[in-house]
Amino acid sequence: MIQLATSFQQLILATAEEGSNAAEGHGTVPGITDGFLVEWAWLIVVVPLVAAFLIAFFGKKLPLQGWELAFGSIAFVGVYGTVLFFLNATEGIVYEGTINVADIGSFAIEWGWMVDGLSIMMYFLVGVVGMLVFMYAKGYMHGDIRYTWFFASFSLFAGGMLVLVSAPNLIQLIVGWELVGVSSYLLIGHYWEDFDNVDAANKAFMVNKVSDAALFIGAIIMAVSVGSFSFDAVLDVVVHGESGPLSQYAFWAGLAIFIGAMGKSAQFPLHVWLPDAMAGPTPVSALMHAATMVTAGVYLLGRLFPFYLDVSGLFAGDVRTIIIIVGGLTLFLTGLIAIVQDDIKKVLAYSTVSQLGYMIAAMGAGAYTAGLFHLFTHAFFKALLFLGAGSLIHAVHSNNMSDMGGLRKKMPITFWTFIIGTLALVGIFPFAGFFSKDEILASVKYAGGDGQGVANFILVLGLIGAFVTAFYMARAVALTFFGEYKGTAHPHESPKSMAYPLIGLAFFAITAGWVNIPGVYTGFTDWLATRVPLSGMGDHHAESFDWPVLIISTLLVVTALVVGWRVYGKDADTQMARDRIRIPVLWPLLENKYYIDDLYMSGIVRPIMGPFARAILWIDMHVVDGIVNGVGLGALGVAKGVQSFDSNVVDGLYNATGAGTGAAGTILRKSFTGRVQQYAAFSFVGVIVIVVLFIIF
Amino acid sequence: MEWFENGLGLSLIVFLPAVGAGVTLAIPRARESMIKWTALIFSLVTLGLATLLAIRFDYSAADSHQFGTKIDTPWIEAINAHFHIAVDGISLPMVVLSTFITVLVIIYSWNHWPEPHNPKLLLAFVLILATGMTGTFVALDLVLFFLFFELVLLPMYFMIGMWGDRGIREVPVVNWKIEMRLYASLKFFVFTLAGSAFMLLGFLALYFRSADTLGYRSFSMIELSDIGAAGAFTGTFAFLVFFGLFLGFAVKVPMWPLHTWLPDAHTAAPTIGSVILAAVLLKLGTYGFIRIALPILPAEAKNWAWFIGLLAVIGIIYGSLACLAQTDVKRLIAYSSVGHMGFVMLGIATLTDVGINAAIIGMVAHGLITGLLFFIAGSMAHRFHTRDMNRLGGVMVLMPKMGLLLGFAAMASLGLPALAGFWGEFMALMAAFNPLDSLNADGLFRTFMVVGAIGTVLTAGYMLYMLRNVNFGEPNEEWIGKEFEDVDRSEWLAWAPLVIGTIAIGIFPKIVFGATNDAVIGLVERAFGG
Amino acid sequence: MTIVQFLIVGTALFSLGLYGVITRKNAVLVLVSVELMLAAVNINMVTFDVYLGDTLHQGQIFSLFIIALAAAEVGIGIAIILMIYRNRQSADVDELNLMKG
Amino acid sequence: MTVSISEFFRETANWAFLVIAVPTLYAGWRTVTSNNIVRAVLYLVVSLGGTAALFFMLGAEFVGWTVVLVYIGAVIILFLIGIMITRAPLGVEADLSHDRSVKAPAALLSTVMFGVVTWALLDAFSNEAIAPFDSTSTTELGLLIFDRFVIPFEVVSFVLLAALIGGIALARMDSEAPE
Repeated sequence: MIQLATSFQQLILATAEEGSNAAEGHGTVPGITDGFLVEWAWLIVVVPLVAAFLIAFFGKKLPLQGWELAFGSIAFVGVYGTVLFFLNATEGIVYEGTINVADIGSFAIEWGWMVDGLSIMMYFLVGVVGMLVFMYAKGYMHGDIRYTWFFASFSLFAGGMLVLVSAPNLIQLIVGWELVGVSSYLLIGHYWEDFDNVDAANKAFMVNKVSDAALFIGAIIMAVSVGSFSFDAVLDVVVHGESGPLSQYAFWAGLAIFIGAMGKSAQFPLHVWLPDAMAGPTPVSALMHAATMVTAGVYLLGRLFPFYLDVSGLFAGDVRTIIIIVGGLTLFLTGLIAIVQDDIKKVLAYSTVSQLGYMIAAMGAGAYTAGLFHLFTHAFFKALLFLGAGSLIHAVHSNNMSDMGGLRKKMPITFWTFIIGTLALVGIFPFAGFFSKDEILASVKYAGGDGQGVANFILVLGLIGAFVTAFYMARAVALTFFGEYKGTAHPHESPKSMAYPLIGLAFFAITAGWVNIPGVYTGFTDWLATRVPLSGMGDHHAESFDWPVLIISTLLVVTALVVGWRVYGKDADTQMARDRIRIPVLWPLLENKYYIDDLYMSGIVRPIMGPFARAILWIDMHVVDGIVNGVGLGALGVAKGVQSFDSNVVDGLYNATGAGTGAAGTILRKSFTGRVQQYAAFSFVGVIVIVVLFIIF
Repeated sequence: MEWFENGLGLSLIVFLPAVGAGVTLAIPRARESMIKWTALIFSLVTLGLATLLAIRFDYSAADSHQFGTKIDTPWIEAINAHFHIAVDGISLPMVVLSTFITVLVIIYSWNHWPEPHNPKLLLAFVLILATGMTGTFVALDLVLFFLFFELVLLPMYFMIGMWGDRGIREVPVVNWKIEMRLYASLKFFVFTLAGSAFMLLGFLALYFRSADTLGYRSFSMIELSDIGAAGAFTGTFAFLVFFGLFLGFAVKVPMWPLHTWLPDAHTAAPTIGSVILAAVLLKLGTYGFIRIALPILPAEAKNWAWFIGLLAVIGIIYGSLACLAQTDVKRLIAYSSVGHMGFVMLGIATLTDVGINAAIIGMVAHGLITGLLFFIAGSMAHRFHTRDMNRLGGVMVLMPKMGLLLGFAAMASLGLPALAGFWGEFMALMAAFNPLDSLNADGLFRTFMVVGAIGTVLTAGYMLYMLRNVNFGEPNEEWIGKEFEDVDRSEWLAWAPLVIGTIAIGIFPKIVFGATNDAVIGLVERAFGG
Repeated sequence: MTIVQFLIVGTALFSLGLYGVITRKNAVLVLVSVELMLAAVNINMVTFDVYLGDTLHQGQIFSLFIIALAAAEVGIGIAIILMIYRNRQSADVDELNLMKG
Repeated sequence: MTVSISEFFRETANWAFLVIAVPTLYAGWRTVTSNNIVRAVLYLVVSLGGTAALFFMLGAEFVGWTVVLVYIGAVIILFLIGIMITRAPLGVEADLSHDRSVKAPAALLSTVMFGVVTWALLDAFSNEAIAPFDSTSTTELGLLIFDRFVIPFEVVSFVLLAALIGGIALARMDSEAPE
């Protein structure tokens, strides 16, 4: 029996060996780090996935119904991520481990784990924010009908996200990309008894699938041109500025991949799913739809940054113009929509879209560090705001700000942490958002000066965006925490399991920005820059504050806060406060979200689902199948026709024209007597004919 | 193990089920459990042998034919037909898949008998089908191939005709009203038979023409491939032969517009019939393309590639759109097969190693996933007595486990990465970006790639549409207060291996690629010069 | 002796059998005629066997098989005729015209 | 056509052949034309007996004896039983054949058949001689059957068995729905 298994074992062993060979790395990676910590970093990915399965199958039997497994696994990621984070900050880590899982043609398919600055930052974010959100969710989801299932899906998400950010190649990235998509689908549709939630989940999945199709195409173009799925191979070509297939298709590959990023990072006009995704439970909105999952697009642009930065001018540099325009439009247009929302989660959702626009615009401006820095800080303060909103919703049992008001005194912890989050978001010194947003604006301005003409326009949009952000946040704070309470439930401060994570996140919302203060401490830049030699590639990183931009933006933000307070804060208790500044034309436009949803529904979804699909089915049943059945019917018809010819025409001729023809008809009919003997006779006639033929020829 | 290597083992895998069918038929009808156990044991032994085959297979020489009978085993000397069977990397996964599905089908039918109740005959048919399916995948002689190819026809015909849906089907255009099972079984039979008649003509033409090059007439696929690669068949002759083969295989696949038998056959067939049909029978056609049409007529395959690719992408879009208009769950899944097989054919049409590898893993994945979908749809129809999606709904409330499995299967079917279905779709698209160089059809195939990518979106669309209507929401009022048994034991036993297989292949695609890759590269090199 | 004379006898018997198969009304007699044809075939088989001097005697062995199969055929044939007779009270093949077009 | 009549009659064996062949053919003729059903079957006996004699002439003794035993012994009995059970008309006057409209084309067909095949035979083998009385031993045949031809032999056995069971099943089946 040992012999039996040998060749199968060979297969497995061969895989393992190839894996270890591959793990020794590729040419472009400088200074591979080795050691226990990085070699076992795959645990970061695997532990949450395993936890997800364990929770799904055994969660209900555990004392805390699976929460302990979920929290344990994410805490593991958090701790491991933090250790790596500090290690990276002090020593710098570059490691890539791969396991070959198949060869197809000349392409190798590998699973792997990347441990470099960019990935470590994401591990840290997912782990730390995830840990706090999971802790929060324990209280928030208490008593939920599918408590265990929720944590299973949530762990699946964490696993998927880690698969995504640890990916050393495009295939694994796509795997993670869609895994987070499907867990997002599961969690948005968590309360699937209500079709509204199911439809929101479907919408999220479908919009993402559209962009995923583009990502597929982009990844395929890139992989086929380079001959490998590996990011290293792609970046190797880019860094060396080799002209070849990749440079030939660079624009299309870059554009397609960017469209993929647009879907996941909810960029205009593919942003429509994210506000609807707020149908999911609030912890989901905080972790997935604000802090981590939606930033995957930015992450992807960061991962392929040299390709887009395009120093050699051979690659996707042209796409960057599109990227910056999309980012600029997104940050501006969706920010405006946030002003008219009543649902507090939707305000935050549109705010998230708008902030993602900043990050994308930064990537488009060629500011790698700035974009990712904003990703980093935003994760903390937006998660904080969402959890704060969740705390409010938990208290008043409504998502609508028109049911809140005056909660300042009843929920002090929520109030103060929310204020911290708001200040971080709008970018007030010294909160986190101040540094990252400023860096983005400075970078955009730099790009404008550096020949990217459209960036100047985007800078204006960015500044207006900062104003808009401050305005809607002032409105949200005023409507929820000030004035009179307008709801019916009895609000009270949330339990400790929900309050502590708020405090924890508030801490990061204040301090996260301090890791990258121009002129003071710019560690963050170095942490991210360890993998690809960006500094040599012209990545713009501000050495000091861009004072004009800083001053203008701060002034705008403060003005907006004041205006917002003046408009909404003064008599926030009136029911109609939220409609205080109805501007004709613009207001309906915003309330209807620029009619983009309607356009998609009536322009694409309904026609395809309705008339188009029905037409195809009709064609199938009537034309394609009809031809077949028609042939069948035709054969029957011929048979019937012969019969009627026989009985009518032939007999008629018999009567009319005489015996000769009639005899023929009779003989013809006699040939169908049903007598076996006659058939035998006929067959022998055939035999004779054949024999004669054989003899003659 | 000498006996196993020299062809006896493979012969056992092929013919043991047929023997099992005979034994099953010999057992009195009343002794039902004995019948079931007999069938199960025969199928399990076959699966065991197939597993042994997979273990003993020399993966480092996947391109060579292994475990074969000797080529000089004459069978019908008069026409130089040989009994020659063997496996290589391409057929190995298919052999394992078909033996595997047979076992699962028998397990599932343990307590799910379609009416009229006749386990004996049904199981005998399943076992005969197993012989036909594995036989087709291992045959290396065209006559033998044809024999096995046709062998699956009759059991399936009877299966649909006897145990099929007795509802009335109104056929538009010709205004027939006819019992579903009769219509479907007849259509299945006529379509397939008509296709294979052309295929047989093609085989015969090859047989007679082979004498020009070889000096004697041959049905051997290996010999024909050798002379085919050397350019023995060209011109109008090759065109007509390829056309014949194309018709035979394309009907079985089925490719648009020869697909219309499929929705009817799938919908009307009893659950296990649909499963076998979807999981294995459709692959006979695609396998035929890979094993026979491409290697023997490589030059003609290049001429036809754009046409096959075009029909494939039409099938992808068309099948998906037809799904969106369905209200019948089984019909929806049936049309989804048209789309999925479109991806498989797109892969084949590129004539590249990546594309054909994609096609094979697509075949395996489709077998597992669509098999699972049909199992679940059948079980739901069994419980609800309807397949109408407007009446279903809230299955997650009534039967959470069933709903979860349906969700899993739907996700796998729409090509979720890290599940088996992804590889076939993605790699087919990848191959379409870079088809065989000598085709000079990059632009066209890249258009196909984009259309195919849109097809993946539509696929997601109809799968979510199905999940929304079947799984989610509150259950329809007519079901409230009724007890529904969630997934029972035989269902678990039959479905869990499919779920595990889907995940395993998704995470570790080497299970399939490890066998196929070398063989496919060899095939492409020989036929198209790399 | 020449081979042709035996073969001609066989052919003649075969033709007679064929005539009988076509003209006979009674099903039993149709079967009898078929037997005649089979006997004719056997003559051909054995003749060729002797003529070719086949060491395997395939002709003779095949004719033995034919005889055995003919016996089986008669058995089944008679049984079928019996069935038909019971159902229709007649063994007249003219009445078996269900296949009439 | 190189067969010369005089040459034919010069050989004594051919006289014996004619003595066998002519009654055989006559009996065959009567078998298919006789209006007495029992007589028709008895003529078949004669015809088959002639066939057996031809086999002896050709040296195929075992086949000849098999014909005698199986056909003349068993099959004829079966026929007679069949005739009796189906209450076939036993008188001479019975109308056992179709009328002339069938007979004429049938005769034509048979004649043409005979003519064509005979022509073909003469064309192909014209005057090839065979060695008569060179008998094949039964031992030899037996060894061949159980060695080289054992599988067909088994198959035939199965067919016989199936025919046996089928015959019994058919004959015993009760006619539930007489018309």
